[in-house]
Amino acid sequence: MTAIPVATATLEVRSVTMRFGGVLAVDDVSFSARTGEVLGVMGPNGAGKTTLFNVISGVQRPTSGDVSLRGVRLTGRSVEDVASCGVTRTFQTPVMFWGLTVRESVEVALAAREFGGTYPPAPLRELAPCGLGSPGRRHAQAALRERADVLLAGAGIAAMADRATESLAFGEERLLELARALAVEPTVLLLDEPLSGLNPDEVDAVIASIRAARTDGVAVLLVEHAVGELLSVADRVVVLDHGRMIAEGLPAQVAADPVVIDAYIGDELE
Amino acid sequence: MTSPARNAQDTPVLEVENISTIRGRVQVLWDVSLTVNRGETVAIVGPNGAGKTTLVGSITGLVPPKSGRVRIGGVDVTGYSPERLATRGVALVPERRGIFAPLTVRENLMMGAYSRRAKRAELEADLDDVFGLFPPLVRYRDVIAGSLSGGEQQMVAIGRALMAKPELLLLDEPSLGLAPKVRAENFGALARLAERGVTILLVEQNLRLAARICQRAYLMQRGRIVGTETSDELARSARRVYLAGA
Amino acid sequence: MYGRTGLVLLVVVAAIVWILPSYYTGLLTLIGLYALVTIGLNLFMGYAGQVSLGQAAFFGVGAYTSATFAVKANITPWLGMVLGAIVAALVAYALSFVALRLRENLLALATLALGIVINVVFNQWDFIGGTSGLKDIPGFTIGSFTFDQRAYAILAWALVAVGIWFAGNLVRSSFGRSLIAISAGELGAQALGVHSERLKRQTFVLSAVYAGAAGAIYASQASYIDPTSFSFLLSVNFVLMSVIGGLRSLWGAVIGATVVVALGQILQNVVPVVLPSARGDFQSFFLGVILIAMLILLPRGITSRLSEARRA
Amino acid sequence: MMASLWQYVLSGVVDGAIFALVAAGFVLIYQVTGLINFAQGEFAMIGAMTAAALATAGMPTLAAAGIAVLAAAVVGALCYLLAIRPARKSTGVTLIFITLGLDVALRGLALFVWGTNPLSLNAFSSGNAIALFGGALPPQAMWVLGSDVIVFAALYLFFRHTYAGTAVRAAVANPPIASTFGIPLRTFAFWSFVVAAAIGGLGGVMIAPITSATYDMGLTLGLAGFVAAVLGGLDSLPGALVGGFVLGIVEHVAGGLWSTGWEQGVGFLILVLVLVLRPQGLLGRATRRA
Amino acid sequence: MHSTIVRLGALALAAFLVVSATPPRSASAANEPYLIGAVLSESGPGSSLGRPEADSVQMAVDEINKAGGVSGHPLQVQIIDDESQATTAVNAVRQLIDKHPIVIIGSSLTQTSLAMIPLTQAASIPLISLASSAQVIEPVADHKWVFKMPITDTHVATAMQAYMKKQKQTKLAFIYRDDDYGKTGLQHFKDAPDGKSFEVASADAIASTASDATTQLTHAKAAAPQAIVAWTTLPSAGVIIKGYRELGLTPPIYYSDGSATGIFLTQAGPALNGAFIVSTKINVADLLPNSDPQKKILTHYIGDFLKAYPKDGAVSIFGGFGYDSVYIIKDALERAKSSDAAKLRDAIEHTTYSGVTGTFRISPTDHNGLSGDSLVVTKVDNGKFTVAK
Repeated sequence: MTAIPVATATLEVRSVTMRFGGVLAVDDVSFSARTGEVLGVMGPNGAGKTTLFNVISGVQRPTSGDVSLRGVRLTGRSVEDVASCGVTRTFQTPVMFWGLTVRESVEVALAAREFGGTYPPAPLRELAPCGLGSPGRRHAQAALRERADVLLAGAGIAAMADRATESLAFGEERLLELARALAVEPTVLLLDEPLSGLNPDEVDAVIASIRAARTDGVAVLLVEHAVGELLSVADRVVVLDHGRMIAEGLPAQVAADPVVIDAYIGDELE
Repeated sequence: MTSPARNAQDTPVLEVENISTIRGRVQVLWDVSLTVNRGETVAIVGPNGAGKTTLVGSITGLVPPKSGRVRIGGVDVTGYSPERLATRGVALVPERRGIFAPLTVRENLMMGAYSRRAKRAELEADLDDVFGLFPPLVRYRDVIAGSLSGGEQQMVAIGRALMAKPELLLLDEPSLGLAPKVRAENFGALARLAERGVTILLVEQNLRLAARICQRAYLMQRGRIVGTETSDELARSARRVYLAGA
Repeated sequence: MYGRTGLVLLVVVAAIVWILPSYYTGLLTLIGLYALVTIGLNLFMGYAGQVSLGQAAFFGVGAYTSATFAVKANITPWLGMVLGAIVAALVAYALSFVALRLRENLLALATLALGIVINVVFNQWDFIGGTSGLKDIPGFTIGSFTFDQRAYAILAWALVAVGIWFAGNLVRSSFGRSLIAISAGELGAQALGVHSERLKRQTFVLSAVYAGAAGAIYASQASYIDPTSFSFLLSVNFVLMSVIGGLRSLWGAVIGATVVVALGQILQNVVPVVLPSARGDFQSFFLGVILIAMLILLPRGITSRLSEARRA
Repeated sequence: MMASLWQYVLSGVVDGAIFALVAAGFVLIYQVTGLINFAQGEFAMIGAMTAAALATAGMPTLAAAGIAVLAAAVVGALCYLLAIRPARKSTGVTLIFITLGLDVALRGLALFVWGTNPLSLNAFSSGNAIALFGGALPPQAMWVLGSDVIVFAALYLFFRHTYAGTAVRAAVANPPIASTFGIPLRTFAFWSFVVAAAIGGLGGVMIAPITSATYDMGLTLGLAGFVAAVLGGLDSLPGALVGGFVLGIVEHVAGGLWSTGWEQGVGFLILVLVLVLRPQGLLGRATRRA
Repeated sequence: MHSTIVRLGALALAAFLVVSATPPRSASAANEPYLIGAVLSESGPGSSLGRPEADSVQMAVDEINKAGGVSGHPLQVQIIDDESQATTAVNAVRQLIDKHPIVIIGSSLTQTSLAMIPLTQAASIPLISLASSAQVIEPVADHKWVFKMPITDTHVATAMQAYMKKQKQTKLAFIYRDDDYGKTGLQHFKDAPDGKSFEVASADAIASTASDATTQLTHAKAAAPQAIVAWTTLPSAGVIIKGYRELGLTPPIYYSDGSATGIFLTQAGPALNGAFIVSTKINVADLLPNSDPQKKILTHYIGDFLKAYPKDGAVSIFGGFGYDSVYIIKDALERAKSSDAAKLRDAIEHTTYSGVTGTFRISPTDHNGLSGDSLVVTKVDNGKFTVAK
């Protein structure tokens, strides 16, 4: 295993352990992710990948250990606070905002950043300007719309902008979810099986988006079952099995690692 | 169990014909066909996300296929509800065991026989049979099943399925989340069942384990059957399917 | 769009009250006040995806606040209306820390319980009249003109116009879209940095403001209030209006209020003719059946058909 | 002072026993279907009104009581078949609204059938109050407590010691897997309504001799039953029993020591506290949260 | 879409207007019927009052019409149920006012009556309330158009106190209905002319829908009173007597007039034997001497009411309020020789009439006009009302 100097790390996961009842879903996992890299997270079913994502994104609080972003501790913060700090994620099953159009969904992500801050108090900052339709607010709204269109174009789904999210096909949902996550301009982006259920064209589109995000300096954490794609897009890979990290390194090294092969295709019986 | 030795080794217990299944909004299975003959142990192997669990759902009625046919013992059961299918002799050992956690071990086992509507005495005899197969369970007879270890729960789940006296025993990733030693024990029990003539369809990611007890295996990848192999060939195909992606 | 249509509606109301008999004017006022409450409720239930079975309590808090200030301190109802809305908002704000931690079933139970506790307070607090209620509540005045029924109808619908304009702006702004996002997938929205609890709280408080203002007008218009007017059953009625009109529709609130009030009156007049032996609030049987039928056949309310047409 | 306190507790026990019966119905339906049934109190009303009306018409009290429980069960069955089953694909909140609609409709129907006059039902057994350490219990209290014992014991035996009861628990624990073993969920949902209605009806029959029966008694009873259910834990039958008694006793003691006007308010305040501090209730499990 | 909705709304509104609109009528022409409006609590907590009231109003109107009406004009009555709710009562009054009734009767409860008064005052229509609280008519200067049928609590308290004093019972436990009826009852009991000579040792509220009264009765018991007063109505009155028997209380129990209905007797059964209930003479009509001015009308009313409305079960003082109100209107119409509101009001204000409830001597200073002479303290004996000795 290669040690990563702390100074260059963006997201740092330190000795995270997650226990459910008697089950150790994540067992003392430490690694870090750097700006502008795609870190693949591999492992067979039940290895603890999704739990790890939940811990990083604030959905679950780890039993022990912590997660920090550029030295700022994330553990203990709510999901939205973690997101405000720059760590956002997608889900195995895309979460769609039914009732909104594609563009509006992206605007929600953009507005979430804008609504941040602490002064003036929330009702005066959010509720009142929105309800009164103040000129400043209307201006901001138009700006959001433009920005959303740019993002949709960047994700190659500009043509869907006015469609209701209810009408999207599954692959389109994945593309939208990714575009939405990128709208937050994250420092760290956690992608949970972004390729599953996609046709080859869509797979290419998502991979293109991931690469673009990396170029923009985003640290991408990628959980994916399609190992071939994962190995081709990742700069570095960590492998989990039974909650423990069993390997870390370059894709080629990891793919050849007998421990990893065993984890995937099964260990010998004694 | 008391499955009598059968001569007609080639009568199909399960025939899956060209099924395609949509889960939520995603097509997960594409034109999948397979056959399991009486007394056989057949495995379906493949990496995560290959659609193995959905295939199990399509056979048990939990996720009915969009097209294609499923036949059990020659009877077309496509579109049957799970409740109705239960009476046709398929018993499931679900992924992650799916035991009835608040019930005792004994109650869990009894529930396996729900669709049989059998006499009490008959059930008691079958219970003894299951306890005979899994001796460690005897002392947990009246213990809440949810408090058992994973391996013990796996025994309960298998025992529960056996209580249904199934024509076909369907196991979904029985090795998942179990320590190697426990896996070995459980697979040993499965091997004994297979020897006794129980027809088994084993869905398994752990290829080496599967290879140990099955006679044939279907290789699945991305919702399709990409190969049929004998157990000896399995190991060789493994790396191609698991780690090379395409 | 909402604002303009609201204005048109206000003009229509202002015109027809001159030809309507006073009974219908009174009903129109009541419909307007209930619609106002329901608009607020729709923001909370339809857009933010929550549930409240205690809205009558905020209506009551607004009514009691304005009435108490008017009766005890001789404060004009105009100010009373503002105070009613503010006190209702404060109560909602305090309760939100209890209620908004819960979801669905438990949220329904919590709001129901809080509503009933508030009603018990109305009943037991003798300073605000206790079970006897407050009587001789001063009416709204402009100069030397004391509001008559027509003026109340116009006032109520003016507030509906303002309320629907504000809510309309809100639902088409980032705020409203964030609410929709929360109701569709709260975790997904949170992962984008949407502060769902803060937005839900603001919406809950806003719904109380709508209810409080409506309650204040109600108090002055009726000139007498007592705890039975703000019971749990009124909360159920508000939910009924919300659901019948269509939860995620602001005009649905107006339609829901109109349908429920009108249906109640029609049934009151029709049922005794059709079933002479039926007396009392037997009409509630039909209201209940209609509600169930609506929920089964049109689970998203009358307006859902129209908006589906838009989406297609 | 202590004598009074003891009497409040005894009175609370009688009320609590009724609340427990109504709460048992709530819990039963919630466990099996995950649904909060706001119409539960109306089942009690139907039991009480039917029994009182039949007895007034000259039927022997116990026969009237029996028929009343059956009537409540039939109403429960109809409610499920006509209102709940057609909407089973709806979300939780819609189903809440449907049960609210049922509540309103059943009350209206009762008004039509029986009118507004309170109907009375003779106590099941005559005799004087039962003195107990200086307090007194009405003779009917024995019937009420007795039916609590019978109902909860029957439910316990059913769930713990019968094959069908075990199957219901299995279905609740893991619905899809239970269905693969042929355990029929929908049938259980139907029966949960029937049995819950019958138990509610029994509660109504039991309380009718104490309070007399009115068409609008269901609301108060329902609300109390459901505070009791949440108090004890919505998914726990023993919780319903405990919650019922706790609520009954707390209401009476608070009313006795403080002010009778606040009785109901105290009950609901406790409900709010429980929801916030321990949403799973006193005896509920933390797992299945709504 | 919005315009569609607005159109839909307008359509609904129009349909609603068409369905329930009735053209306003005037009663000026000869033989045009006089319209009497009535808003009564036929359902909800006040229904044990409102139901017999509504039936009695209807009965009186039918009688008068059968006898040829009032100066040739038949009476027409429209009765609306206010569900014991103030909001509904207000709507009902508005609905009636649009039909220009000559007078409005109602409502059964204090709360609903108070809600109606501002409207009838503003419309200058006489209102005859059937609620007992004095708040309804006092101060008279501000309630010019309002009259009230039930006897004021003070008289009930006085009658009760007079009897208690005779029995040397001065230390009392008080249980009152948790609303205006009970609270003002307690107040008036203390404020009655002789109120100072009684000690109210405990006072407890009971909800109108209470299922149990042991808490209140335990308080009462602890106070060791010489008598217990229950100022309430059914069904809580029945809950109290049951608890009273179960706790084995011995001090005699007195009920206010709110419980003076034959239904109470049939419901409570033998448990009520020995209880005192302050009542109008209606419950002891057969025991009255023939010389009593009310004897004839009482016999007539009691005889006919149950024949006409067997569903009501028994006569009660409440029915009397409704019955009397119609006859007082008839009397005033005949004296005013006009249905003009002001003239009718003035005529009502000078009524002397012996009815079912008692002898009304309505005057500009007293808009009720009943006095203690219309009350009797009854004692339930063997399931029947008797005059307490």
